[in-house]
Amino acid sequence: MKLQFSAEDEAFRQEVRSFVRAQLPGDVRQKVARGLRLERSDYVAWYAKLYERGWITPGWPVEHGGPGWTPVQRYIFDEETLLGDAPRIIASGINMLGPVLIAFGSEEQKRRHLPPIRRSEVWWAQGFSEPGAGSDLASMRTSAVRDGDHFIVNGHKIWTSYAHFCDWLFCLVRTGSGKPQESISFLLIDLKTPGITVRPIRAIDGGNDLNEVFLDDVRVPAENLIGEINKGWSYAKYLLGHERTSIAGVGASKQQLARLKRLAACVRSEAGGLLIEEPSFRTRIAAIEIDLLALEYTGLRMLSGATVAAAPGVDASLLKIRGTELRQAIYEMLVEVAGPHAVAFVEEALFLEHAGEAVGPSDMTALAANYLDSRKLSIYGGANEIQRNLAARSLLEL
Amino acid sequence: MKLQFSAEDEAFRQEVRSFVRAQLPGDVRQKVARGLRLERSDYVAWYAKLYERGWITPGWPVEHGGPGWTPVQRYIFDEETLLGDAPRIIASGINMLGPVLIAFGSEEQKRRHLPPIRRSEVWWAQGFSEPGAGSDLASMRTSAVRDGDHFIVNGHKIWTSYAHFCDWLFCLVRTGSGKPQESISFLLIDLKTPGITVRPIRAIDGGNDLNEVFLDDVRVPAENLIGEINKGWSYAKYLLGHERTSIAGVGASKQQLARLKRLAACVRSEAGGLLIEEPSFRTRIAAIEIDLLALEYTGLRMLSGATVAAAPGVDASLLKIRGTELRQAIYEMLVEVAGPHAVAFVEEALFLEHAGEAVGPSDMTALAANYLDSRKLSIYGGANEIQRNLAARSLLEL
Amino acid sequence: MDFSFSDEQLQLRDVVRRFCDQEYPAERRGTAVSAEVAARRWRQMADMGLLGLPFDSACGGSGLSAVELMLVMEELGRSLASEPYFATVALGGALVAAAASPAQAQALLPRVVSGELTLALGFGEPDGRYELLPVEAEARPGSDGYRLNGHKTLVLNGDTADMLLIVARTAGAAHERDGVTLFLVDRKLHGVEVHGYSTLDGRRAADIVLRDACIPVDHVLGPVGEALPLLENVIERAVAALCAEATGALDALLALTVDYVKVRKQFGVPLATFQALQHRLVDMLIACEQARSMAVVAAMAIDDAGGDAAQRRRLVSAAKVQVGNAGRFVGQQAIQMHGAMGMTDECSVGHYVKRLMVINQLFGDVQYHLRRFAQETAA
Amino acid sequence: MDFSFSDEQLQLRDVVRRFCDQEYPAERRGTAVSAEVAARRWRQMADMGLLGLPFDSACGGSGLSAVELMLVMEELGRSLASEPYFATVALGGALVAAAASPAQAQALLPRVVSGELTLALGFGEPDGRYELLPVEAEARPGSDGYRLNGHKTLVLNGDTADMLLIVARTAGAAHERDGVTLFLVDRKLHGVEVHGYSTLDGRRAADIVLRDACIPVDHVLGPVGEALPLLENVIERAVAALCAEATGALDALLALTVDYVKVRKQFGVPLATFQALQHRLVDMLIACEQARSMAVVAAMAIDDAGGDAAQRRRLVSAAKVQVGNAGRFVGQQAIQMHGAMGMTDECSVGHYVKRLMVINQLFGDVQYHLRRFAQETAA
Repeated sequence: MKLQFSAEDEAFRQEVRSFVRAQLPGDVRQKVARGLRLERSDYVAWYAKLYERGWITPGWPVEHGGPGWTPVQRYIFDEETLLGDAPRIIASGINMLGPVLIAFGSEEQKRRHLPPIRRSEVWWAQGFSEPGAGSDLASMRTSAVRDGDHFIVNGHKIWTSYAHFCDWLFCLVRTGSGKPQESISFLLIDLKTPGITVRPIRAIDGGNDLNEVFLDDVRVPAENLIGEINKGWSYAKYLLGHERTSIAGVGASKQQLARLKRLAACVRSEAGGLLIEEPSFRTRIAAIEIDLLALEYTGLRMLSGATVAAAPGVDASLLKIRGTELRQAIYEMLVEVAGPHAVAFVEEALFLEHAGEAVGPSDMTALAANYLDSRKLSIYGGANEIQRNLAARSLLEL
Repeated sequence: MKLQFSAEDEAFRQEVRSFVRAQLPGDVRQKVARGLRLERSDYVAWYAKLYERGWITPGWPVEHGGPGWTPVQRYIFDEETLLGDAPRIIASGINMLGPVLIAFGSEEQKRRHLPPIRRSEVWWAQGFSEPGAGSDLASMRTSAVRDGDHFIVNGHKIWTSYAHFCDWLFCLVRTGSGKPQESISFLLIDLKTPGITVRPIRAIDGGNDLNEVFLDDVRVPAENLIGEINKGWSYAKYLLGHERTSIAGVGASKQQLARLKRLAACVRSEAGGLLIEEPSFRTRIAAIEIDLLALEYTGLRMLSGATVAAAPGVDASLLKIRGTELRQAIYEMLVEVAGPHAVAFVEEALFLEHAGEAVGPSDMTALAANYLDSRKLSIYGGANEIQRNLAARSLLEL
Repeated sequence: MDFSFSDEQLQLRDVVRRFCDQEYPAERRGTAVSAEVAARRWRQMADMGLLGLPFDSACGGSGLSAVELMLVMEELGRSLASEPYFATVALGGALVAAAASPAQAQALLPRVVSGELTLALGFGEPDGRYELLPVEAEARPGSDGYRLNGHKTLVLNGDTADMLLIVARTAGAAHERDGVTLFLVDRKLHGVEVHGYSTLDGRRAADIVLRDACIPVDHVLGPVGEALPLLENVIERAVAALCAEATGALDALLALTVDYVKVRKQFGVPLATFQALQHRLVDMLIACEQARSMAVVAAMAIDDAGGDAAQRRRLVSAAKVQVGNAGRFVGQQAIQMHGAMGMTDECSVGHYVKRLMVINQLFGDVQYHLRRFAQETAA
Repeated sequence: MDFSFSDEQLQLRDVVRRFCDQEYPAERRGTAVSAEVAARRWRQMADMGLLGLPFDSACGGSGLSAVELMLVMEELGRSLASEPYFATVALGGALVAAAASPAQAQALLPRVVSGELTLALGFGEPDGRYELLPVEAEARPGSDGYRLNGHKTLVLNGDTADMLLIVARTAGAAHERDGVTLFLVDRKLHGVEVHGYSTLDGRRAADIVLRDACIPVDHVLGPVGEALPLLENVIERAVAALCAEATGALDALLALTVDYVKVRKQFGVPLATFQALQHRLVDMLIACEQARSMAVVAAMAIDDAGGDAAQRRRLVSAAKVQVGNAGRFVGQQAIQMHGAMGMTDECSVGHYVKRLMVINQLFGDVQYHLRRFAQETAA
C-alpha cells in the first residue's frame, strides 16, 4: 500500500500542469475560472492544443490515437486540467461516439469519422432522449424506415446538449417493433440533411446548450448505420458505460472549492472579518472538504482495483450520487458567498467580452447561473433516483 | 388574528405553572429533569395531585371527570407540566382505554373501570402489537374463542409499554377469520388471570418499559368484551385517533432544549469559553429553535382551526414527523454536549437514589441513555415511514 | 392566540387571487410582458385599492395591517406577479408613511395609491452585504439644499421608479448609527446616474451613482440624522412581506410538482407511485407549512404593536430562515422531479425557483438570520 | 498510489476473521461473557501474535504497521470483540513502545505480547473534554521517587489493566505543553484509587484518583517533561485504529440491516421492496464506503513516515469525522429499519450502535475534528 502517487505519476502531473499553464489560452481560462459562457471556438482553441500534444482522446486505444495512459494518469490528467481551469472535454464525438465507432464501426466508418473528431473539425451531438423518454429509453419512438439505400427518419429528439455547436448527430432510432433490445438501431446523421430542425431550449440559467432536434422525413444513407440493424441498444449500453469516466467529478469539485475559498477570502462577513476566517463558515467548508476527500479516496481505491466490499457493482452509482451531491453543495455555498451580488443577473456579462458590464465584483457575476446549471448534475446521465435504484438492486440482490 | 394568548389563557398558564411548582414532588421533578428512571410510584405521586385538582383526565368529557378545557388550555397544560419537569401522563388507561370505554363501553364497564383509572389505582397496558405485526395490525394472530361465559385467549403480545407496572391489559384478539375489520374484538384482561406471563424486554438504553405478554389458555369473562364482537378494529382506530394529542411534542422538545442550553452553559468548549457562547454552536441551536418555533406555530394554527392548505388531513402526520425528528435532533446535541461524559454508563446512577455514583457531572449521567431511548420516537405510534405514506396518499390523492 | 382570518381578510385574498388568476395565467408565469400589459395591471391594482393598502386613509389608503399585506403578497408570490408592488408599496411607500411630514405624505402617497407614482429605496452600498451600515454616501448641506455623493446598489426597480428614496449620511462616520438621513430624489435629476439591469428573477434593479446631486431641503424625509431606526423598522415589515410572497411561490411550486408527478410516467407508471418521491413530496409539504406558519407569525408580530421589539426581530428572522430553507429545498426538489424539463426556461418551475433565490438573497440570507436570531435570543 | 493489500495482509485479515467468526458468533455479539471465556480469547490472540502486532521483534512483536493494525481492528469491530485490545495494544503498548527505554520496553512489552500484562492509559481529566491539556495531575519529585496526585477520568479498561500509564505534570502550569511526564503505575499501588464502571458499550473504564502515590524513578517512561508530543503521536495512531474498528462495526450494521429488510415483511411484502428504504440503504452503503476510505487513508498516512505531519493530522481528523457521521447515520437508520426490535438489547444492532457512539465520543467527536481539520487546513 502506498498513499503517495509514484514518482512517474508525479512527474506526469507536473507535465500536465506545465502544459496547461503554457498552452491554455488566457481568455478561455478566465471564462472557465469565472463560470462564464464558452463558445465552440473556445473549446476548439484548447482541444487543438491537446490534439497537437496527442492528449485529445485519453479514452481511445493507442492505435486510434489514444495516449495509452494508465487509469491513474487519466485521473491525474482530468484533475490537473480542471484545476488549471481548462474546459472539460464535452465533445460527444470524443467521449461517446469515438469508442462506439472503434468497437462496432466499419473500417470505412472509422476512416471517415475518427480523424475529424480528433481534430475537432466535426462535432457530434447525441440523439438518445425523446420527450416522454428521459431516463427510460425503452419508450423511444423516433423511427427509421429502410428505403433502398437510405433510411427515412422521423421523430423528435430532445436534451441534445450542444447541438447548436454540432455538425453531426448520432442517434438511436426504432427500426422494428418489440423489445428495445431487438428493435433499435444506431444511426449517424449529418445535421445539414434536409428535414432537420434544431431548436435551442433556453435553460434556467439562460444558457442554450440544450436543444431539440426535429427529424422530418430525413434521408440518411444506409452506410451510416453502425454495426447491425436492430442491435443499437447494445451499442448504446456500451457507450453509456464509457460515459462513466471521472463520474465522481472530484476534479471539478476541487476546482469549485478553490473558487469558493478564493471568493470567500474577498468578502467581508457581518461579524467584521473576512468570511473565510469566520469559524462557522470554515467548519462548514471543512465538512464539504472532508466529504470530498472521502469521495476522492473512494474513487482512487476503486481505480486501484478495490471493489466495494458490501455490494460489488455499485461503484459507479455511488460515485455519481455523492459526487453530484457534493458539487451541488459547493455551488450552494458559492451563492451564499455572493450574498446580495447573486441577485443581479446581467446576461451579457456572462460573456467575457462584456464582463465589464457586470454589477458588483465581476468574478461573482456567474455564481447564481452556475448554481442553477449545477442542478442538472443530479438529473442527467441517469438521475440520482435511478442510480439509487440500481445500487439498491445490487446491494439487496433484488 | 392575535398572536398573544388571551388574558384568560395566560391566567390559566400561571395557574398550571404555580400548581406544578407547588405540588410536584421534588424528587420526581429531579428525575424528570435529569432524565433518570421513574417508578410507578413516581407517576402515581404526581397523578394523585392531578386527580385531587381534577386535572388527571384532560381528554375525557366533563361528565366523566374531564376538566372541560379548550384545546388551547390542553395545549398550555401539556406545555407547562412538561416545562415544569413533571412526568408525562403515560398511563394507557387515561390516554387510550378511557376514551374507548366512554364511547363504546357498557354502563357497567364504565362504572367498574373508569374510577380506578382516574385514581391511578388500576394501571392498564395496551396489547395491540404482536411479533410480526408492528405497524401492520392486520396480520395479528392472538385468538379468543368463546367457551360459555368466557373467552379462551391464546397468543403473544409484544411492545406492551409499562406492562410491568400494570394490573390489566386491553387487548385486540382475533374472534373470527377474514378481514380485520370483521374479525377482531376488543377485550379487557386482568393480568393476574392464570396463563399470563409478562416478560420484560431490556431496551437499548437499559430500560425495561417494554414487555412481552404471553397468553396461554387464558380464561376471560365474556363481560369483558368491549362493544360488539368482531368490531374491535373500529374501536382501535378510534383509540389511535385519540392517541394523537400533542403529537408534535413541542412541550417535550422545549423541555429538552432548555436542558440542552442549561448543560451547554456549564461546559467549557475547546475554543476556551463556554460551549453555549460559541457562535457556531449557537447557530446550530438557533436552527433547531427556529424549526421548533415553526412547528409550534403550525400546531397552534391547526388548533385554531386552520387546515393545511396543500393537503387536508395530513396535519397529524406532519406534526408527528417533524416533531419526532426535532426531538431526536435535540437529543443528538445533548450527547454532543456531554462529550466524553457520554461514555460512562453507570446503570444504577440512572436511579435518583444512586445518582451520586455517576461518573462525571451527575446531570449528564442519563444523556446517552435518553438519546438512545429517543430513537423510538420515530418508530412507535406509526413509524415515520408510515406517516409519510399516509401524508403522501392525501397530498397526491392516491 | 387566534390564527383565523376575518371575513374581510378572506374577501381581500379572494379578490386578489381572482385578479392574479386572470392576469397571470399559469402557463405564462414568469415570462416578460409588454409595457401596456404591465401598465394595465398596475392600474387594476390601483383600482382594487391594493396600492394604498397599508397607508393612512388621509392619504387615500385603506390603513390595513401587515396581515392584509401578507395576504396580498402571498397571492402575488403564487402568481409570480412582477409588478413593482414590493418596491413601491411595501418598501418605498411604507418608508414615506413612516418618515414623511404630513405635507410630504400628502404630496406623495395619494399618487402612489392612484398608481401615478412608483418608488424605489436605495439603501445598500457595494460592500455592505446585508447590513444597513456602513453608509458611505454623503449629503453635504449647501446654500441650495444638500449635495449627494455616493453609490447605492441593488435598488429594486431603481431604473423604473419615478422617485427614489436615498439613504445618505449627513454626519458621523460610515459605521455610526447616528447621522443617517433619508432623501427624496427624482430619478431624472442632474447628478443622478441610474444603471439599470435585470435581476435573476427577470425583474429590474439599478445601481444609483450620485455625483453632486442637488436635493432641496424640503426633500429630506423625516428627522435629519435619525433615519436608521425608521429604516430598520420598515425593512422589518418588508421582510415579513417578502416571506409572505415566498409562501405563495412555495405553494405554487409544490402544487406544480404534485401535478407533474401524477401525470409524468416513467417505466410505464406515474412518478407519483414511487415511494422515494412520495416521501420527499411530504417533506416538501412540511417545509412549505412550516414556512407559512412563520410567515403568518411574522406578520402578526409586526401588527402586535405592544409586543417586544427583540421578540419581533426574532420571529421575523425565524420566518426568513424558514422561507430561505424551504425555498432551497422545495426549489431543488421541484427541479429534480421535473427532470430535464425542470432545467428549462419554458417550465415555470425555474421562474419560481429564481424568485425564491432572490428573496433569500435580499435583506439577509439563511445564515445571516440564523446568526441574528441567535444574537437576539442570547441578548 | 496503491490501495491493494499484500498477500500477507490479506492472510492476516482472514486469520483474524476466522478467529472472530468462531469466538464471537453473530447471535451473541455484544453480550457479556465469563472471565474464563475472556481469558481464553486473550490467550488465543496472544498465540496468533495479535498482541505483539505493532511492536519491535526485539520485544517479541511482529513489527507490523498501522495498516495491519487496521485490518485487525476492523475485524474486532465487525465482531464487537470486547477484549481490551485497543487499550492494551493500540494505546498502552504503543505508548510504551514509543516512550520507554530499551530496558523498560524489554521488561514490559514481551509480557504484553504473551498476554500476561494488560495496560491502560490515563490521560484525560474531568474537565478536559477532548483536549490533552490541561494536565493538572501533579508529580512531585521526592527522595524515593515521585509523589503523584490527581484525577484521571475515563481510563479505558483502567479497572482491569495490570499496569497504568499515567500522564502527570512534573513542571509548569496546567495548560503548558512542557512539563508533562509519563509514569508507569501499578494499579494496586498504595495511593491509587480505582473507581471502575461500565461504559455505554458494555465495556469497562475507570476513574483513577491518585493520592500521594509513590512512583519510583525508574517508572518514568521517556524523557521527563516532554511526554506530550509522544502522547499526541500515539493518540493519532490510536484514533486511526479506532476508525478502523468503526468501519468493521459499520459494515456489520449495514449487513444486519440488509438481511433484516429482506426477511421482515410488512403489509405482506418484504421491507426491502419499499423504495424509500432501498434508497436509504444505498445512502448507508455510501456512508460506510466513505468512512472506510478515510480509515484506510488514515492508516496509510500514519505509516507514511516521510509524510507531512499537518497533512497526517488532517487525514486522521477527516477519518474521525467520516466515521462519526457514518456511525450516527447508519446507526440511526439501522435501528429505524429494525423497528421496535432495533430498540431492544436482544438485537445486536443496539450493541453496534453503542460501540459506534463510544468511538465518536473518544478522542474528539465530529465537531471537534471538523474544527481541527479546518484549523490544520488554514494553518
